[in-house]
Amino acid sequence: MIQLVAAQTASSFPVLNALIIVPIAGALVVVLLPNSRPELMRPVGAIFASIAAALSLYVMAQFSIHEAGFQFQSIQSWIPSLGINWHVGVDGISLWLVVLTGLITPIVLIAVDPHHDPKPYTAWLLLLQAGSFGAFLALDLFLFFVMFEIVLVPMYMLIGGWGYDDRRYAATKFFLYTMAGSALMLVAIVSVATLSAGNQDITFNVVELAQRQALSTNTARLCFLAFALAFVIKVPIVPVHTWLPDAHTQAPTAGSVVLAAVMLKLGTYGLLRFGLYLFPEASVWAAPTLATLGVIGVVYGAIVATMQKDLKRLVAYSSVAHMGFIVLGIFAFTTQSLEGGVLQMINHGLSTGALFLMVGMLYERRKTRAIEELSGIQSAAPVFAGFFTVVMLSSIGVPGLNGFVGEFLVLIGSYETRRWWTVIAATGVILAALYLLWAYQRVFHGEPTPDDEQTPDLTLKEGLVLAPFIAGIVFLGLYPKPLLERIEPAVDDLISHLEQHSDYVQPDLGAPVVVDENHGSEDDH
Amino acid sequence: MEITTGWYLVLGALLFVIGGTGLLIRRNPLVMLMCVELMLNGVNLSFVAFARQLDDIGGQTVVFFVLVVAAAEVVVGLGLLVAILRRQPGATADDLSALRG
Amino acid sequence: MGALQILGFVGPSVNWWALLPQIILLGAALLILLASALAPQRTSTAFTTITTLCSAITSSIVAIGLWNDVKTGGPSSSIASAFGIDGFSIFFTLLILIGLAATALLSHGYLDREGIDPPEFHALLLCSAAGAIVMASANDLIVMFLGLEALSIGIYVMIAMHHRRSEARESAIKYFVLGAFSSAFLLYGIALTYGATGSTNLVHIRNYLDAVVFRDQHLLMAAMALLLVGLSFKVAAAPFHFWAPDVYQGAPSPVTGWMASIAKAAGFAALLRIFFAAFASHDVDWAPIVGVLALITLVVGAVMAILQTDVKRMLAFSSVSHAGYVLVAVHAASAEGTSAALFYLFTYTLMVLGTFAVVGAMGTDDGHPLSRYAGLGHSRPILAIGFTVLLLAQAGIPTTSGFIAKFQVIAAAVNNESYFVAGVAMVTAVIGAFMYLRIVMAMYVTDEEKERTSPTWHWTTSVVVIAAVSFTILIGVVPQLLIEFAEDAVPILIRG
Amino acid sequence: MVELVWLVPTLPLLGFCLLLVAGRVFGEPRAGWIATAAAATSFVVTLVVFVGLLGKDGHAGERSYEFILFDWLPAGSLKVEAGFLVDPLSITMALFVTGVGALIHLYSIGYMHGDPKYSKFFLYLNLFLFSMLMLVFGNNLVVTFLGWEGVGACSYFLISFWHQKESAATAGKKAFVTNRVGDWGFMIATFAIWSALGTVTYTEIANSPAMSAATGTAVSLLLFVAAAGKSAQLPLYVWLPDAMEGPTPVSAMVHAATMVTSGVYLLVRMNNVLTEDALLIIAVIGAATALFAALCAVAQHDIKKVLAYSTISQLGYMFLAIGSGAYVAAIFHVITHAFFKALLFLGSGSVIHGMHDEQDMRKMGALRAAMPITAATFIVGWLAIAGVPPFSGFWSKDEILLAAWEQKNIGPLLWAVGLITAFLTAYYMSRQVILVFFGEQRWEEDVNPHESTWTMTTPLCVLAGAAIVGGAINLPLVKDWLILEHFLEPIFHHPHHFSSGTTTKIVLAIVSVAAGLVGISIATLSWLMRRIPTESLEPELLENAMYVDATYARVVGGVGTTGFQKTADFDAEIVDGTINGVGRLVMKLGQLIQPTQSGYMRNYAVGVAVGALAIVVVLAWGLLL
Repeated sequence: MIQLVAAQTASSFPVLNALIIVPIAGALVVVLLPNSRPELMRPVGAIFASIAAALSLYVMAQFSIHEAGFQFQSIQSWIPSLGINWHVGVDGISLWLVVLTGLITPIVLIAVDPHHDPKPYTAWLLLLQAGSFGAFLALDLFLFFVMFEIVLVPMYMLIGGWGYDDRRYAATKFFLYTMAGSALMLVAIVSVATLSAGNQDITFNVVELAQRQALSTNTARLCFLAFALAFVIKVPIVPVHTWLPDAHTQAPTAGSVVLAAVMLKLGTYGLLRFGLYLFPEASVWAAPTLATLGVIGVVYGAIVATMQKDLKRLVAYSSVAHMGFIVLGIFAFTTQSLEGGVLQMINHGLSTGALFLMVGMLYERRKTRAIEELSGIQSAAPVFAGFFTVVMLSSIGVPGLNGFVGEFLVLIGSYETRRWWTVIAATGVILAALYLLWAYQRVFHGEPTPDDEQTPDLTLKEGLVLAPFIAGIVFLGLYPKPLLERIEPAVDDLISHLEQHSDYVQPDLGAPVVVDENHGSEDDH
Repeated sequence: MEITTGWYLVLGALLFVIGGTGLLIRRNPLVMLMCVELMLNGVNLSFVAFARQLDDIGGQTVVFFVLVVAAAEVVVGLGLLVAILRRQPGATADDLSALRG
Repeated sequence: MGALQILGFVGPSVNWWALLPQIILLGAALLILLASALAPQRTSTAFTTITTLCSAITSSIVAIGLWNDVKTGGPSSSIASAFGIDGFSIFFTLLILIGLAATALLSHGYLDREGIDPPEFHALLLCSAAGAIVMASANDLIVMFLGLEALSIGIYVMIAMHHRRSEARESAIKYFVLGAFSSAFLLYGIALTYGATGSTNLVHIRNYLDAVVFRDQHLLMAAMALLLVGLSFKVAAAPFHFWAPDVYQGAPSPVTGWMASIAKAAGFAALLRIFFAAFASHDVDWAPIVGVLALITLVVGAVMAILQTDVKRMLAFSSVSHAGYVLVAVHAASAEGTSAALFYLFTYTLMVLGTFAVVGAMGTDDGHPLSRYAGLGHSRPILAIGFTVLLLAQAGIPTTSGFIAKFQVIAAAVNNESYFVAGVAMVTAVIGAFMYLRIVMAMYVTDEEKERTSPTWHWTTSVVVIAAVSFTILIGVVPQLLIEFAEDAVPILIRG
Repeated sequence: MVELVWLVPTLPLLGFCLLLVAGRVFGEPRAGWIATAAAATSFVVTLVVFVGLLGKDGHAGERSYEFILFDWLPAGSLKVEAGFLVDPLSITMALFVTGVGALIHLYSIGYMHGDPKYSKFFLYLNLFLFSMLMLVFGNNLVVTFLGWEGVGACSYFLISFWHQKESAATAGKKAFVTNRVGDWGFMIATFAIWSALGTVTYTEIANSPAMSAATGTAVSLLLFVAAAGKSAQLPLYVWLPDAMEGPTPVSAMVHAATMVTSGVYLLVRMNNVLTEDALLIIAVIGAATALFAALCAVAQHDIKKVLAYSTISQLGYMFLAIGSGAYVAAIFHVITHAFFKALLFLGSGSVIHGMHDEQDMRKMGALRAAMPITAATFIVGWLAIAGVPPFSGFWSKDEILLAAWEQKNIGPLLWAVGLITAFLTAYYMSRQVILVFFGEQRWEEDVNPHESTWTMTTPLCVLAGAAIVGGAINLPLVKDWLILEHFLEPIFHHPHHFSSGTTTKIVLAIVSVAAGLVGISIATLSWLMRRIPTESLEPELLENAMYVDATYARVVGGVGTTGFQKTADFDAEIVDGTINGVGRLVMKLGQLIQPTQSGYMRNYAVGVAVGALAIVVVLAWGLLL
């Protein structure tokens, strides 16, 4: 089967490999640039990042709709004696995350000034982009783990090198927490590969392993738990989320943006691609628990966010809440909820990324993120306030903006299989309004102090930086179809995979049926 | 009574244990060195005993190697001790515990 | 008939070609000593270093030649099959020679700075290298013992050469006394093995154990136990590791590097040869013990490492936990596990040599507080990034050889269905990572941006660091070749 | 002609975009005129569409047109299109929304004169109009929800328009968050409907089989939760009085005429899923709200607060009508109320404007001389709301009371409540009129109130006209005069018909009129002629709206805040503490074994010896095996 794929893709240009290699090359070039020309670093880096972005857009353009399988696959033998291949490919689930990764990095590079050591800063960001691409594209468990783990280093360096006062603690916590999560995953990866080998030769090929389904129920469940732990921490889901606020708060703006927009998605993406795909039965078995945790995350994250005194911390906790929706969607196993979940990954990337960018801009102006030290900004900087409002409303989930689309699909999909979870999760929309509007009121409304009066409004450059975010937010809010129709085949494929390998059956949605009240709880076990 | 191989082995073991215990309880570096020698000789005795039992010359030749090695060790050990005692006269093993934790 | 032999004594056939590597080293040692004794003026460090390097290079060429012989003619052994010529021995020979060259280079600047007499140092280094090779190639327990002593005695003296420093003296005596103590155990183990199997030759022993249904289990078991103790001490496995931190800290950095890398590697070579090759038939007995040792070692190494404030001590404990990793591979008692162990030792050796090259360059051994590394990221960015790579590699971060090594160890353990051991290994890796991150943090996160006095340092050291770093990353990305090398080197005992 | 419907919301949207891009450039008053033009043309187009719709045969059910723009949320079997539904109900709503909206735009040109954020105000107004039209014309629940949230957001912007004022900012936030509670109901209802009927499109819902009783009731109540949020019913009404922080035109348009009635619209739109049990609850809550709000209005001093509570009370009427199954009556009252309440608000705005932002009625009085037009129109509004025939209010209110009377289970009770409310309404409105326009002058000379500009008075006159004759669209007694009822007929599954005989109708009408007159006369006696001591008529309890809002505030500010804070602390100390605790634990473990590294050779040797002994014992005597 592998040969076949290799054959059909051998002829075409291995764009996915290029996607990973270009940023690395960029990093090398940046490193080789003379230290005497610091002003060159970010532009050059941005150029390479943009090339990568262009490639990701090319992938999007060439991606054939209504095709479930992996496209642009490329397999090279890597470590034959361990049965490891360099195997990358993209499907409807990873496509948009790749595009997001492609677009975010150049924007961040252009937008955020590191203030010192531009060379390593740029290089690390590029490596981060490469690593994220790799993680989203990897179809070989070993390769995925390598990428999943390696992205920690650039982020660690960014937080440690360019972060704020408490960066030492935050960076170390971030690194160790996530590493601890993935520690057991490595054992599980090896176990899966070894145990599914049987008399065949050992392979780490995800597609292959998903087809074999050779593990006994209990083994599969244990392995799933090991995987899930890694991803749950990465997402992060309550109660293993506390690294996030620290990391976000201490990270430089660029770090926060990439962390929120791209790296958190590694968790939810991992749950989809490896949790559900490799361990269908175990996923169904664990679904109630994980969905519950997701819902708890939605409510709990919102509540804690409400009481934050630091704007960045608040946004970080709002991330916890939003990611909770995604997890609920993933473990509701319906077409709508999964599509919504995937879409919500993108939406969250856009809105939270933009929020972090703007909090960063605010910090640049005022050198503080403390809510009580700000007030009446809207009077001084109306345009800035306007942009912030749009993003805030998207984050609250107002229809017509992207946030709503994802949440709505997640919830309406989950309602079928996880009725009461959904009812509770929906209260998240109330709380989201509460904490965001309250924060907005305290920061932007009210009488401006003399300092606030001085706050300069959005510059043209900043406006141009935010423009793509706003455009995306509005476009996805009004016309998500292009994304949905590319996501749907992959999602349906995944669900049929689930149905094929577990006792789960997707309820016949959309067909008029008279619902009896406890219908929702049938699929929980 | 006839003295079988077992007795020699036990004696060797005893010497070994005595040496070991000595090393554990004594503070004087020089004595500790001698304890090590004692242990080695216990081993030697066992070698010889086994050699006899197995009627194999190898075991006995080993003893010579061991003696040589022991000698070499003693040389180095004494050298070290001299170096130490010259700077810290009358130093016991416990005085050499600056490196710890 | 004994008399007959004495009349017409016929020694065992000797394959001198096979012994050439050690002979070259010893020759170089003699040359250096003679030169320093006879030469009118003080022999220059350059001369000694170059001599050592040349000897290392030539003997590695020989070794490679031998490798081809083994490839073509298959493994063999020499001197009444007391000395193995197989992939395993040549693998370690090459590794030791690389270590030798690296140590010679990184000691170059150090010796001048610390005012240590180069000829003696290098002579001892060469002897102990030869000893290490013998230890790794020995097919006979006694030969192995001799090699071990040669290795150790050289190290005792090298540590003490820094005799003006009391720490050096202390660590020397500690290592010496405890080393002698443990080698007594080892020797006793040999004796008991001899008694139980009637031979000290590994081939004999293996055949004997395979053939004979055993009458005196206890003796053999005690023998195995004592051998294990003696070697565990050499590789600094808990609870026989106590000496390591003190000695590593007190010893001159190049010697620490040598101990941490080559002494450990040689120890494991012997361990693998004896247990995996000779006692293969009894792995059900020793494998569990090794597993337990591995667990203790991993945990102790990790949790003690994070408490340290002195970088050299940190690295000492980290090397303890690395020993734990290799033990996990040994515990698997499989060809896969053994090749994993070999791979691990090879990559680890280069990492640790590079690391101690940096440590040695960072200044005199009167304590290596973290503060000394503060701001290195700004004052010496390249050095810092190199050091970071080496540290992260030891932490097992992907795209470094360290990760591939850990991965293979875990794979071996999983194949052996010892999931618990594998899990503990990974968890301790996380704990250990904290310690490496502390060093990295110290280099990059400086609260005040004041420039530190960048270390004085010789270009030979940079050669070592660069080589180590590039090797670490190269193998981290394309490990296939080294993996195959390690697979070919799994020990086979052949009677010559 | 009907096809032009897409243009109706598009025009305000264009206006919004135009002002968004170049609002500052246009400045005052051009920005205002642009916005007004957008609204007005949108009204004209609506008329065109309306005429087009009238052209079709009503009884053949041809008066229902869907226009699909594009697939909005296609996900598996879920089909959500961005589409419009033109039918009698939506067009009726659209007509008065655009009409009243246009007038209020015009009014605002004068009212917002000199405001620094002049253009922004009209930008918001246009956006609001757009959202409101999406709400009305949406062909499925989700598009309606789009408008629903849109108007919510706009009302948030407009309430906190003067956001430097802490109270305004808070009021806006309060409005949005409270509405969100309703939105929660809306969303869950949508989910339930989709999972039960497999569609969210109105026409398909209308033709679907009934849901199971439980689901049906649940859905109905959830929809009512949504409506209660938007239309300020008990217990979610609290945001509306505070919403008066916004500029008066906003109060007139958003919080009296249009947005607050969308709850009524939603329930009428979904009339065929509402179950009997749910309707009863709706009726009760509606009646309760009507009475409660009327009582509160009695003792307010702020001219706008009175109107705010009156609005809540009138909305209560509408839900009472829905609960009694008289959807037409509800819509009828929505329309008439839109006329006279908008009129009253604009009038009060004109007064406030003339009094230089004075809102306390105790500082007014005898203003009829100073601002005749305002006074006259305001009086018209008063008579209309007081239910004095033949003003519009009388007809719609009368129908509601009749419907209540005919309610199966507790009809008479509901009717009685409605009647008391009618009496109170007449009373407090009269009180207001007297306090503002009659009696002795209670303002300082230097205030010198003045009549407002023509842009403000014109809308007053138009609305006054509408308030007078508005009742004509649905006159009882003569079958053919029930224009509205016949027009709306097609959208109801079980059209509601009054069973009572003509005599009953007339008797009830007389009683209600009498109640109104009594109210008026009491007010006159007490507030104009001062025959009755007025102190007793403004009890603390009512002035503070029975302390409901205060209680909410205490709960939210007290228990709520502390609870949230506790959770946050829990997160910081327990959850995060555990993780850091694990780290500390590892350290502890290390410190536990650190003493073994004593530095003493003998201890190390002991280690070796003990280890050796252990291994020997274990191996040689096979304790492991």
